[in-house]
Amino acid sequence: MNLLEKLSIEKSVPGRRGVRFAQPAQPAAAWLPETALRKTPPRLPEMSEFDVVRHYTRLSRLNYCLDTHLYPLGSCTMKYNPRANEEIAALDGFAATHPGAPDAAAQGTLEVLWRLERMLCALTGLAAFTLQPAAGAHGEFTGILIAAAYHRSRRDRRRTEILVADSSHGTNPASAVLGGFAVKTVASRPDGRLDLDALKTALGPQTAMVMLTVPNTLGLFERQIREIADAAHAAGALLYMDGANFNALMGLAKPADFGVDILHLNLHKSFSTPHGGGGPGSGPVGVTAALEKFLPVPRVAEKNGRFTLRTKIRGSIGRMRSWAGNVGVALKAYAYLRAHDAATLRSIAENAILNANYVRAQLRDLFPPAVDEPCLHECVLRTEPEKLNGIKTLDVAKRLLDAGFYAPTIYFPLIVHEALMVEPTETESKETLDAFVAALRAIHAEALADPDRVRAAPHELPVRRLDELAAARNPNVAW
Amino acid sequence: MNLLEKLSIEKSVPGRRGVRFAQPAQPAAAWLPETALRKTPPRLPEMSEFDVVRHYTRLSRLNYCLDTHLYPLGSCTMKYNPRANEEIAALDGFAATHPGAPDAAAQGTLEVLWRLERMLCALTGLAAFTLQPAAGAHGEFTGILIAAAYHRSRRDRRRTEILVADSSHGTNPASAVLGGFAVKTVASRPDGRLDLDALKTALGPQTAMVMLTVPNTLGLFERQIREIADAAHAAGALLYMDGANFNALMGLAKPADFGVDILHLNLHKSFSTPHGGGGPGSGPVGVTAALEKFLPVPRVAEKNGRFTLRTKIRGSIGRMRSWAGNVGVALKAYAYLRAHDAATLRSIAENAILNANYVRAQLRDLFPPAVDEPCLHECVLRTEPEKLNGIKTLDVAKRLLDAGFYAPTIYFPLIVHEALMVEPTETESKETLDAFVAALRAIHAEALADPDRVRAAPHELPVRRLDELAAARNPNVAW
Amino acid sequence: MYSPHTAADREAMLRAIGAASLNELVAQIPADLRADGFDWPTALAAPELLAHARALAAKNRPLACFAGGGARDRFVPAAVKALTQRGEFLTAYTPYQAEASQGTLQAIYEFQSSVCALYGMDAANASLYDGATALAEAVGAAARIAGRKKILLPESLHPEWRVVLATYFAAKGEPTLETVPCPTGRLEPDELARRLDETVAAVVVATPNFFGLLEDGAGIAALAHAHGALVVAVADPVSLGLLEAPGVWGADFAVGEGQGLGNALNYGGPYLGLFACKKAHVRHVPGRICGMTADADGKRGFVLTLQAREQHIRRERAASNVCSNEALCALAATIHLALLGPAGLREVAELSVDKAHRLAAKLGAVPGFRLRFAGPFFDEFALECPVPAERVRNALLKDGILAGIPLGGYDPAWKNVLLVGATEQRTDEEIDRYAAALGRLAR
Amino acid sequence: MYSPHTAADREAMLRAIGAASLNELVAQIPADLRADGFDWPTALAAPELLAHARALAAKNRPLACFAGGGARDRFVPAAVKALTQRGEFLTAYTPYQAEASQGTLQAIYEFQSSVCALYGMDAANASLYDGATALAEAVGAAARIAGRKKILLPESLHPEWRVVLATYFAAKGEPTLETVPCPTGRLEPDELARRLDETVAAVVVATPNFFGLLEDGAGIAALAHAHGALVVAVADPVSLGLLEAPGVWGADFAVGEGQGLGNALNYGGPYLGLFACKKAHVRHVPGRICGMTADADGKRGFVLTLQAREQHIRRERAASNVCSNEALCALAATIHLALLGPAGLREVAELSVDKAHRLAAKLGAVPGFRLRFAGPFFDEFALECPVPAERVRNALLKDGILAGIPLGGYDPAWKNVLLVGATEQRTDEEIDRYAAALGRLAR
Ligand SMILES: Cc1ncc(COP(=O)(O)O)c(C=O)c1O
Ligand SMILES: Cc1ncc(COP(=O)(O)O)c(C=O)c1O
Repeated sequence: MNLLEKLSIEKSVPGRRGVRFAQPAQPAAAWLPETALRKTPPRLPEMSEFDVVRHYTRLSRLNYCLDTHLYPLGSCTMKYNPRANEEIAALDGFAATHPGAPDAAAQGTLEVLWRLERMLCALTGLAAFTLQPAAGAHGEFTGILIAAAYHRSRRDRRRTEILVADSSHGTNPASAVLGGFAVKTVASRPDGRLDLDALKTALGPQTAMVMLTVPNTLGLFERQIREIADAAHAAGALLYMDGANFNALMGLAKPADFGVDILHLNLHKSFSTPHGGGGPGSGPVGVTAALEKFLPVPRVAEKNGRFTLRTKIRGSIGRMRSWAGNVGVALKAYAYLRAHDAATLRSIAENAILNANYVRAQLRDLFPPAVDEPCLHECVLRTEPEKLNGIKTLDVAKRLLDAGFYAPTIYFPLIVHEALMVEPTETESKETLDAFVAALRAIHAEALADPDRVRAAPHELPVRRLDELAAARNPNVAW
Repeated sequence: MNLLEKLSIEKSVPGRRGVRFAQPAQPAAAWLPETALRKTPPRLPEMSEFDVVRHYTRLSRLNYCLDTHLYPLGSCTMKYNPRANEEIAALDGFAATHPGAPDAAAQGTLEVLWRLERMLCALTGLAAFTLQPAAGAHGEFTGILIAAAYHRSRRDRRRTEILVADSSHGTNPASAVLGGFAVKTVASRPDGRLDLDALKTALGPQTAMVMLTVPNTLGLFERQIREIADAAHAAGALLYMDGANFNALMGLAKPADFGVDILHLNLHKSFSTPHGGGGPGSGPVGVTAALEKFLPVPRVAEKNGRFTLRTKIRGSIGRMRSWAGNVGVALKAYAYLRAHDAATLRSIAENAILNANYVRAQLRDLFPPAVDEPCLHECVLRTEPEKLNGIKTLDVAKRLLDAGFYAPTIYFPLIVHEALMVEPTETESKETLDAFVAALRAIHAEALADPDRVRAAPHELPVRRLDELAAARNPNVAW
Repeated sequence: MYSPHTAADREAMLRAIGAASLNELVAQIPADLRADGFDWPTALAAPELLAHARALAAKNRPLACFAGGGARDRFVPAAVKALTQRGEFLTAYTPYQAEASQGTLQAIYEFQSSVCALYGMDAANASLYDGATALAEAVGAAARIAGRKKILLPESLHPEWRVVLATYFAAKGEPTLETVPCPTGRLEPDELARRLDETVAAVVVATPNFFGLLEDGAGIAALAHAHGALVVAVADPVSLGLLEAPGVWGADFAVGEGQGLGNALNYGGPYLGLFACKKAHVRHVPGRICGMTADADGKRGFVLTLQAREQHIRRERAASNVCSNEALCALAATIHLALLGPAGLREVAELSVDKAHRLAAKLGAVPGFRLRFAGPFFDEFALECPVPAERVRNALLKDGILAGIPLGGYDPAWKNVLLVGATEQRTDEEIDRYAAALGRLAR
Repeated sequence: MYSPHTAADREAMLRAIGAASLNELVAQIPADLRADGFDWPTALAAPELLAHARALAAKNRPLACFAGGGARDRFVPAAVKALTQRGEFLTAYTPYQAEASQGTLQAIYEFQSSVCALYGMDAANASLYDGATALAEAVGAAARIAGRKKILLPESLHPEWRVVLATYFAAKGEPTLETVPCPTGRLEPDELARRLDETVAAVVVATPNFFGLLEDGAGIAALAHAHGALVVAVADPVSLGLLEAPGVWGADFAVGEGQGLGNALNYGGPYLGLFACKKAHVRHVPGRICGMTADADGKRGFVLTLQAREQHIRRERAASNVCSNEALCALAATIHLALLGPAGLREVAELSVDKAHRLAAKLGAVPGFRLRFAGPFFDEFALECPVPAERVRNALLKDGILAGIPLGGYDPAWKNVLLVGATEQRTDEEIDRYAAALGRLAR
């Protein structure tokens, strides 16, 4: 068969060995009942250590990544992942500590978690954070459970509905449903902001919470956020902020000032921890003082410079996962934040905003922005197939790969037709952005001159366009 | 200009910053005379940290390497470089120790050096080793200085000549000259072994040393090594063994049994330390008891489990470099050796020999071996341009790159016309060798069918054939 | 700090944008919502940052780790770390653009396959947050599939995991969770049978269970299936180097904590949720799944598939809200398993079993101490102490030993119980040191 | 252990070869020369090997390092380590096949360029073993070029380096080395002038010199050139972030120890020999040199060049015997310099100077201790102690301080002299701790 690289199992040779261990003093049969033992060994590859190293090194080279290519994925904040963070998180003292170690043996880690929590509070103006959620969606779910607990604590059983914006990330409604709520979608206005009137109409005694992304997924600030907060609060509902786009606000504004009650941040976006091909992330949730008691356990407490892990807190929603959270990720975020003073933190947001507007300004004649005004950290552009020989956003995205750029987020937010959502982040240089703009402009020209070439893209990658439909129709998900 | 990747300096932007440091309490001008300060800053690139990471990540991907491709470089023993060795050498305790630290603060490192020396003695049968030489050639030079010191100690001033085989590595004669000796070359017989009669004729009161590579660079064992040793000794000369090819003998034979007086090993070949694109290496030199006192300082001594670094030894030739040697490399070799027992060490040599013979057997009909008999760790094949439309070894090598293999060592040893020197090493699998054999056979067929395609190779690499003549004619070696 | 922009860059870009200043761009954030500064420590330059981190790390104490409870001190080969730290894996995003992400995608396919091989299942996903959340997802899926509401959870399941399930389903109110007591430390068929009826969507069974004991998976599965309930198995993947696969003894879903496969302890995270199931349930799997397909030329390739289950397509009708997962940890596990192979994994399992049993014999022989439960165990066991287990744990710190996890925090009835385990990492010297320290304590 | 062969592999391969057994292949080694076994420790499995290495590493003592002498405790950014550990760099050989090695080759070109920029030179090679051997090569080249035999070495040059030169040239007997005494710690023009004549091939001058003092490079160069001698400069590359480049003040060759640029202390190696010279001498450069060229399409590329100087072509007529060098250390230096840039390097130099001076002031103020030499110094200085310096050094170990290098081992006249330095790594706390400990000693 024609393939890029064999699977590990296809390189397997019976009896070949990689890493070896010592022999046990007694075999398992001495300790375990015969019936419990497996009859056939698991079908794992049998490879030499060298084979494995070569296999995964070769596989890795089939990837685009931030370290080799611009990765302008909107809503994902693919900024530089400092190697110092990796070094720090891997320090033996941190990496080798068992989560069941008593507080006395884990003071270093506890101190980091405590300090990070305080720093997130300072950045957002909120009263308290939990570092337990493992990702943004997990944070949302945590926030939703907190909202449910809050209303329950007030014996308000009517609050069965959560309002989300039509521009919101898919995790928002999905998380709401997971928490047992009905989801009602509120429309955005043509200027990309939530329709305050529509919101007010939708709000009622059934509303548990309003979920809003700030800046929203069009890269725009919800100018009426205070009014939205007031309306929600007036209706007895809470305001949740999806803070995955916090990169645009860092040091510039504190969500607590907006009237936000609950928010999550994505450490793997705003705070530079690497995405690792899909995780691990970390989605801390911050709340106002009134909601602090609902936060999940464990929580770190400090007294006279000693740190303790509190596992029993009256009112807490419980545990969102085992142990204290994605501590390794938190360490990286902590290292990142400690490398900045207040002024440079603010310049992160400013430079991110500058970069997005620079791209927008250079492309707006060919790829019209969904909303034609200055954006914050990202801009949502559109492909116009009707003017481009039917060339769609997907085609443009695939052709960009040929030009040596990862593609922007496409077809999101759903309310924008043929969306191309570009988030350059502050760590990309003007020269890289110029090259990216030039590539998109060249693709636009090519779409006019030779649309079939664009439609058949990519041409320069290890594989040509892959058949996703066939994959879904007849799923082959394991050897 | 058409280029693969800009130079770092071409990506430089005035004022751009990477890693930053704290500000000094007082500027340099407070402490140093104005006249000593440089007028213009050095012309180094000004880049962001991210730019640097991306630049060198992208550069790295232009390389073939062992981790991605078979690297059948004869005489270089490109075997798998275990990652455990890297982890061990990088342990803080080892990596952060200053070479001027007192023995009491460096017991761990000293113990490793001492143990490694003992292990090299066990493997070779020699009495003592110095770990100071930084590479094989440096080891040769050390050995030559020891020989000179030996003869000097015997007040034998006639010994001005060193005999080397015509198949020897270029470093052998070059090292001899550096030591102030005249070099006389001894011819090999058609069976690839040194001509014992020619050697005997050449030997005389002027002979300081005979330098022999075992196995020699044709991958053959010098069957008459004992006779050679006896003849040399009878003439009052020493026998030096270039042990760069020790991979073929590991656990199988001890050079001391051959009558060898001095030898060097290449840790970066036989003992799996990575070559790093050209170094660092380590070329320990072993000697018989009679020569031990001439070894360079410092040397590690042991007494009751305490280790000391001796810097003053009467008779020592002196120092071959600063400090104790390439300790980081020695650590990796030590880790490698400790991972094996005596039987597996021997199987290293056996499997290396098996692999070389496998390749030889599969290719001998198309690429005739320089000497058609079983080889040890490597085989030297020949391209026959006269039967191949004039296709030369260089063309075959370049075409192999297209097929996804690094090229063998070519045009060495010098005594073989159109040599292709293949050393697969024991860490390559049969499947990889089969693919390599198939590629060479395909190139042979292509040379008959479409020689121009072969002559113009490589076609699939980031650059086409590079003009080495132009580079040498008009050297451009710095920006 | 990590931004490349010089003042000149900023100016040139503002000019191109046609904005007079950065402030103009930020103007859409109303002035009264802007932060007017905040409390923040001074920045640490690169060397100071590293020194600061080292100082903090040094405040944690290195201990010979006999604690388990789902987090295991296992050997991680150097190659795992070297490969997962390659920028190509580390700094890539979720592989949305498949053509530019074949490395990550093929690795995910290999991960899914390895998980299926271990658990004896047909399908697996690209990972979930950790073992506990993987169980929550499995339980949710099982309830949906069964169209029933009740889940039976044995007391022999990790108590923290039980809390996680309770937390996950508290707001929604379903599925409902019922705990089956396990006074013998194991799920007894009678206890289970008494609770099985047509309202039960699934039975959860962990083996080795929280106490390290082996459960009668086949018997429990047969019972559950007889009542139309699904079986969700929980199993340490390392144990499956030796023990029969859940898919073979009858589980419909299987989950596990995958940290022990190539991932560091990290004080609890990032860890690795393993999730696998039988073919029939593949469209109920939460999170990312990678599938094999072909490109326009028929060349084999991999894509994220069955996306119609996912939140970014289905929003409120999605099978789960999971977006980011633990991809890099899954990669580490994949590489780890490839390095070990079936023989290496078996060696790790056998070594752990052997060391745990030899340790148990020594500790159980110390006057006043005994194993709390009878029956075969894997590489963890519950040690009944003559005093509160927390005291024992604290006392052994000075010997450089993390003696285990005191269970009193989970249940007052377990106040004197210490959960103790051994892995392939523990040396005979450490085992003896532990026993000796305990002996001194008993005196 | 790392070989992939199974028994079946071996058999199949032997069959293909037509050999009955491995023994048959090995038969060319006469039986009486075969080893009949040897004394060898049992093999350590992967976890035991790491544990063993950790235990050994723990026998070294972590100390706040105030020692220098050509080996400096400098900050190495994490990115340097991450990038140099990439398999593509780590596991490649010397770039013989240029087309498949453009990454390494371009990096070498950038290295050479960075070295030239620092030293103010036109050409540099791809690295040598260390600073001392680089000096030996430079001295040898200078003698060849000048056609003269005598080399003047100041006493202010590292004494170990002087021994290395003596060792290198002892057997050949040339060039001859003459040491110029430096009672003031520096090379005095008068002392030099007295020795300069038409037999002198080159004058070596280190600045900052072994004692940390700045020499009058320009004055020395003028003197040397007036007598037709070449000038070989030795300089710490970090100092050149601040100090005038040797090429500017008149050196013909410049060498240095490059360890401080991105490489760990490693108890002395692998280190990095820097070698640069003026254009006129490029064909006398030892070792590898990378040059820019173009491919068949005119595309820019890099190759190893001027190979006619090298041993593999010229054998006994080669400019040097160097084959392997310190390529990976050179890569680390290249990346390090790109990360720091001119501004960062200057910061490192300024911090080191500042800290060393503040430390010198404090130590010199301790009763009984004083700076041995007057005159401006960089980031090291010679401290005259009231007792043997070795005793001082040993006494401060218990404070966690490596106080410096006692010089008595080099010259009995320096018995009470401690060579002390500070780098950007030393904190104010450590400096104060050092001064306080010395103060306690003085009492
Ligand atoms: C706006 C927004 N919200 C939520 C999420 C979910 O975050 P995670 O992937 O970490 O679960 C994302 C991630 O893509 C996002 O962009
Ligand atoms: C036979 C032989 N001798 C000596 C050497 C020189 O070793 P090094 O490159 O470490 O100086 C080599 C390296 O290629 C070699 O193959």
